[in-house]
Amino acid sequence: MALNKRRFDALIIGAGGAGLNAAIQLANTDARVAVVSKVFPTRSHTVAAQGGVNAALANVLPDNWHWHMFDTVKGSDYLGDQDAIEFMCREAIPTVYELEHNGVPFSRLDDGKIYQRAFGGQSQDFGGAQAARTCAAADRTGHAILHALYQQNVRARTHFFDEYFAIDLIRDDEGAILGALVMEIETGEPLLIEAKATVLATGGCGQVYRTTSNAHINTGDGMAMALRAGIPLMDMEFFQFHPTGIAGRGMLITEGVRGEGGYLVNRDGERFMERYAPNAKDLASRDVVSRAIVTEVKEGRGCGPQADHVLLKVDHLGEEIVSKRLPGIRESGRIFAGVDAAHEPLPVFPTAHYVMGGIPTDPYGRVIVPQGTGEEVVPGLYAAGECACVSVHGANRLGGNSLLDILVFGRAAGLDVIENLQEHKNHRPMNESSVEAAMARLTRWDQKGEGISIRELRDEFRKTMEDHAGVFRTEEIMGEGVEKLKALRDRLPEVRLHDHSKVFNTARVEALELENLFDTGIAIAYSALMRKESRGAHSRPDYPDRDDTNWMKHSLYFREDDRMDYKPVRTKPLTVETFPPKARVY
Amino acid sequence: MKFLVSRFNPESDTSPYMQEFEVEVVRGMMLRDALLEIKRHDESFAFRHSCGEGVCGSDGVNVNGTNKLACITPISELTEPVEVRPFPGRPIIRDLVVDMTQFYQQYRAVKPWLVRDDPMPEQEILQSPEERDKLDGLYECILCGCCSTACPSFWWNPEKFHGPQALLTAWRFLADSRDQATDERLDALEGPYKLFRCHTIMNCVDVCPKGLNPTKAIGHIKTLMLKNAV
Amino acid sequence: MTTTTRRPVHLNLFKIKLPIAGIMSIIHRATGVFMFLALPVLIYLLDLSLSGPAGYAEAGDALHGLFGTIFVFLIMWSLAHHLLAGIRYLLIDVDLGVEKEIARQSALGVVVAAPILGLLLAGGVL
Amino acid sequence: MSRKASGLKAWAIQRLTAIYIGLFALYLVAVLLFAAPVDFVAWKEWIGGPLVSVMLLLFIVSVLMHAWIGVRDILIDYVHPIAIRASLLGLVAMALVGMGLWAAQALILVRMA
Repeated sequence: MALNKRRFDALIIGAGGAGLNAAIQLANTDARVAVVSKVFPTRSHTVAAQGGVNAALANVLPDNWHWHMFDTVKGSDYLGDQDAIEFMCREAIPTVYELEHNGVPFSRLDDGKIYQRAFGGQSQDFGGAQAARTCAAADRTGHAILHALYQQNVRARTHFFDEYFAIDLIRDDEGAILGALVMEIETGEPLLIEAKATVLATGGCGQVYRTTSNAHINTGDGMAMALRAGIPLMDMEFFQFHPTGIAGRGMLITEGVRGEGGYLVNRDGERFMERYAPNAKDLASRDVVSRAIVTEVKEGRGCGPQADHVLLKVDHLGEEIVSKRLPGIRESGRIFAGVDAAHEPLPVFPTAHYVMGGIPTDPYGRVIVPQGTGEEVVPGLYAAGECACVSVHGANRLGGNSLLDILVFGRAAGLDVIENLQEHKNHRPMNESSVEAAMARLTRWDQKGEGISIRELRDEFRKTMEDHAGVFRTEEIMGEGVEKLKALRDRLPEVRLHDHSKVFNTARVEALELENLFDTGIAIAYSALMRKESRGAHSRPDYPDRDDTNWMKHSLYFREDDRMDYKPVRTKPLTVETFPPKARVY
Repeated sequence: MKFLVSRFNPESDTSPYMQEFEVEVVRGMMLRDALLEIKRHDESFAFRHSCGEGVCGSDGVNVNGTNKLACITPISELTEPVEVRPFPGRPIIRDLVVDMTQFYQQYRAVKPWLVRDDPMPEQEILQSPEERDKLDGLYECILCGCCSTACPSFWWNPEKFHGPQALLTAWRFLADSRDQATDERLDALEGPYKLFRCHTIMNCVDVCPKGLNPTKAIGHIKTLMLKNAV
Repeated sequence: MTTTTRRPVHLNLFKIKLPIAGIMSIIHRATGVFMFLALPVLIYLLDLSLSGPAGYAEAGDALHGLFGTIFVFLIMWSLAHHLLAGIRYLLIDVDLGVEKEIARQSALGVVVAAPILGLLLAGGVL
Repeated sequence: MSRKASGLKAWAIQRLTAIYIGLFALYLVAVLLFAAPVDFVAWKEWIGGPLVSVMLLLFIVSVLMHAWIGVRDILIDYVHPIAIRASLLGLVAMALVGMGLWAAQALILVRMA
């Protein structure tokens, strides 16, 4: 049977904030743009972002983008690229205004301006008093933004391929990306989408861990596709564990809760963050708070019958503030913890949340790979959002900077694609051998016979990741982990689908996702084992200090032979002075 | 605990049937967890789900006769045997997965985006907290479809009646102080079908997992229309 | 999707639980239809009763017979339900009682009160 | 009724007629309960009274309009083949007009008698 083909100017894979903000730029021109998403766009995980998006609007307190930049560089533990960070913090301001113009229902201040709340790691005047920089739509900011972006794309008539799963990128012998092979989930039929430019915006890979705030769909599809196309993943060892997931379940309780005045207590009722971060206390950056919670529990000061969590107190704020500013949290607490946050504290524990690393790009969203002593752009390929690594988050992301990242760089990628299309009027010739390779990845699951089930390997893999690549990492724990993961990876060819039906076969989708989980998970574990220092979210008791002499560099993991490479951090901003590395205290 | 789930695979079945599963229930278990347990036993079982916390709106199903989001429905609140069926009135693609095309078409039909004729200011369009409060109870919709697929009027006329979801969205923009397309929006809703198939049955309000009230929104649209007409 | 596959639809009304407001609503519709169908009978009775003393007596007798009594009760119940539900709808139109809990209670109130009121009215009229 | 006007107008008429029908029904029931005409003459006189006749005629018109909108709604909801629906609507319209004339005739005759 002949393979169905479609041609577009641009192909965007993923319909979260990054993908949709790239798509809207393109759709507003006369470019033909296709958005492929394995779920209906408003189901993308951007919808779950709660707290808000950072921009130095100075609506509540004095602010400017340079302070925001300082906080982001410091928050990144000096691993973030300062040119990209400057770009993002400057762009933040027009980006938020554009969102507002696109209809996002931001909460408001009495003077009619956008409401901004306090968030962790945000300061005035380069490390001074707490800033109010995080623009919020109650505690449903991601939902409000995602829906508005989808709506704008509907207006602009973007072509959506809803519930299509991207199998692999297609590339020619020079490494240029020609589009992607996708599968219509409803029919199980493959479809080849040719495009002059392809944007990966597939989000994170939080499903590599067992306890996670991430949705079922966050399986690192784009990152794994990049890996299989020979592109390395950058800084994958930096995985953020959000301090406040609902204990035992992982659902997120936004940092906005602490921004509004909530705080953490241990079994003795002590506000323990005062010991770990005397100034910022509960609003210290996320890695600091997560480690503090884990330490409290490890040292026997946890709450509950198993002493396995701490408590987040909100009830002192009063019912009115809680229901006005944090309605979603109150609802989640009630449903998943059986607790009314307006009257009782919430049981919380760190949960796998966000991968700082990803596909290496420049600030225009172009994917870049090492070439000789320098770097070069992969023709026709872009990445934006959590799947990309620009890098603005370095070793640790600040709350409110992820929505910002997806929006700023999604937009930048879209705009650069428009320019790129001016220069490249024609599609490059198709490369049949690459299509065949992608098809093989799909047809591999038609193999019949007995074998390991997807579930079995998936469960074992996620548990191994949790046990061996979690919050605290030693050589021994991680070394064992990498061996275990490799052994599990060797069993992948033995996995069999028992259900070979075509129509909406979710098992087939999960099989394809399983391979992506393995590729991204092993990238995390391997990069982590190699980095012998503690920096940001990567915390090693055996190397407790940050080592700027040897390790102020980005890691690059290649799938082929699990090879590692490194490249320097870009410390020179675009227009301002460099922020030199300093001890990171809050 | 005994579960009866609706199964249908178009490649092998002629019509849907109920299949029984026994699921071991643990404390705090949600319906989605039970469905995942069933999938663990039988990978051919298909249903949509994603975020697991009631914000993505993927996993709406009909449980013991009522539309619910599986991920925020505690098993402890359900009576045994738990009967799980796909959304009423939607064509079944497979098992619990239904074709929501018409639902999305109705959503898109109300022009669900902010329309602004004035030139955009350099900064935000100002909006007072009171004006913003009018959007509460409207913008939180997650497009899960529980309401529209519980609505008899939508069962009978899904291609012409907007349904509670789309009408809630229509009011979300009519109620937004920043929107400048009130007349066009109201005109577009005239006629016997799009808006006026709503007979205030209120099944939508009963099932909305986010506690929203489409009937109230529809009432506001009718009132505004009436005001503009006289 | 371009291929035409058979797609069943779940619309087994015995397996879909209608909330109380929905039950009230369908009764509203049913009573409306019943009264519409009863219109010719009512007009016939009116015409008969106005045709002269004999017709008047005949109409009165008809209403007091077994079928007449049942008919009067059904009409009065229908009227009561349609009227009460109608008042509830009018209030909801002006944004009164549109909240979920109140709407449930008022629907239950209508469903319970209508037959009682119907019985009382039928008794009073006959 | 034009297509364009058949949404809001129908909805508004349904409500207006409902209010009148409701009020008049209450009045009617009250009369029947507390001041029921004792014999044919009383009945005829009551019903033939100028105010009652006008109210009653208005009531009949309201009921017919209300019924028309209600039945039309039901047919739009449940009957989709356009030919069948149009025929049924036609039948209902004729029936309603017929019943209206019949009722009016009864009332007018009694006033002339």
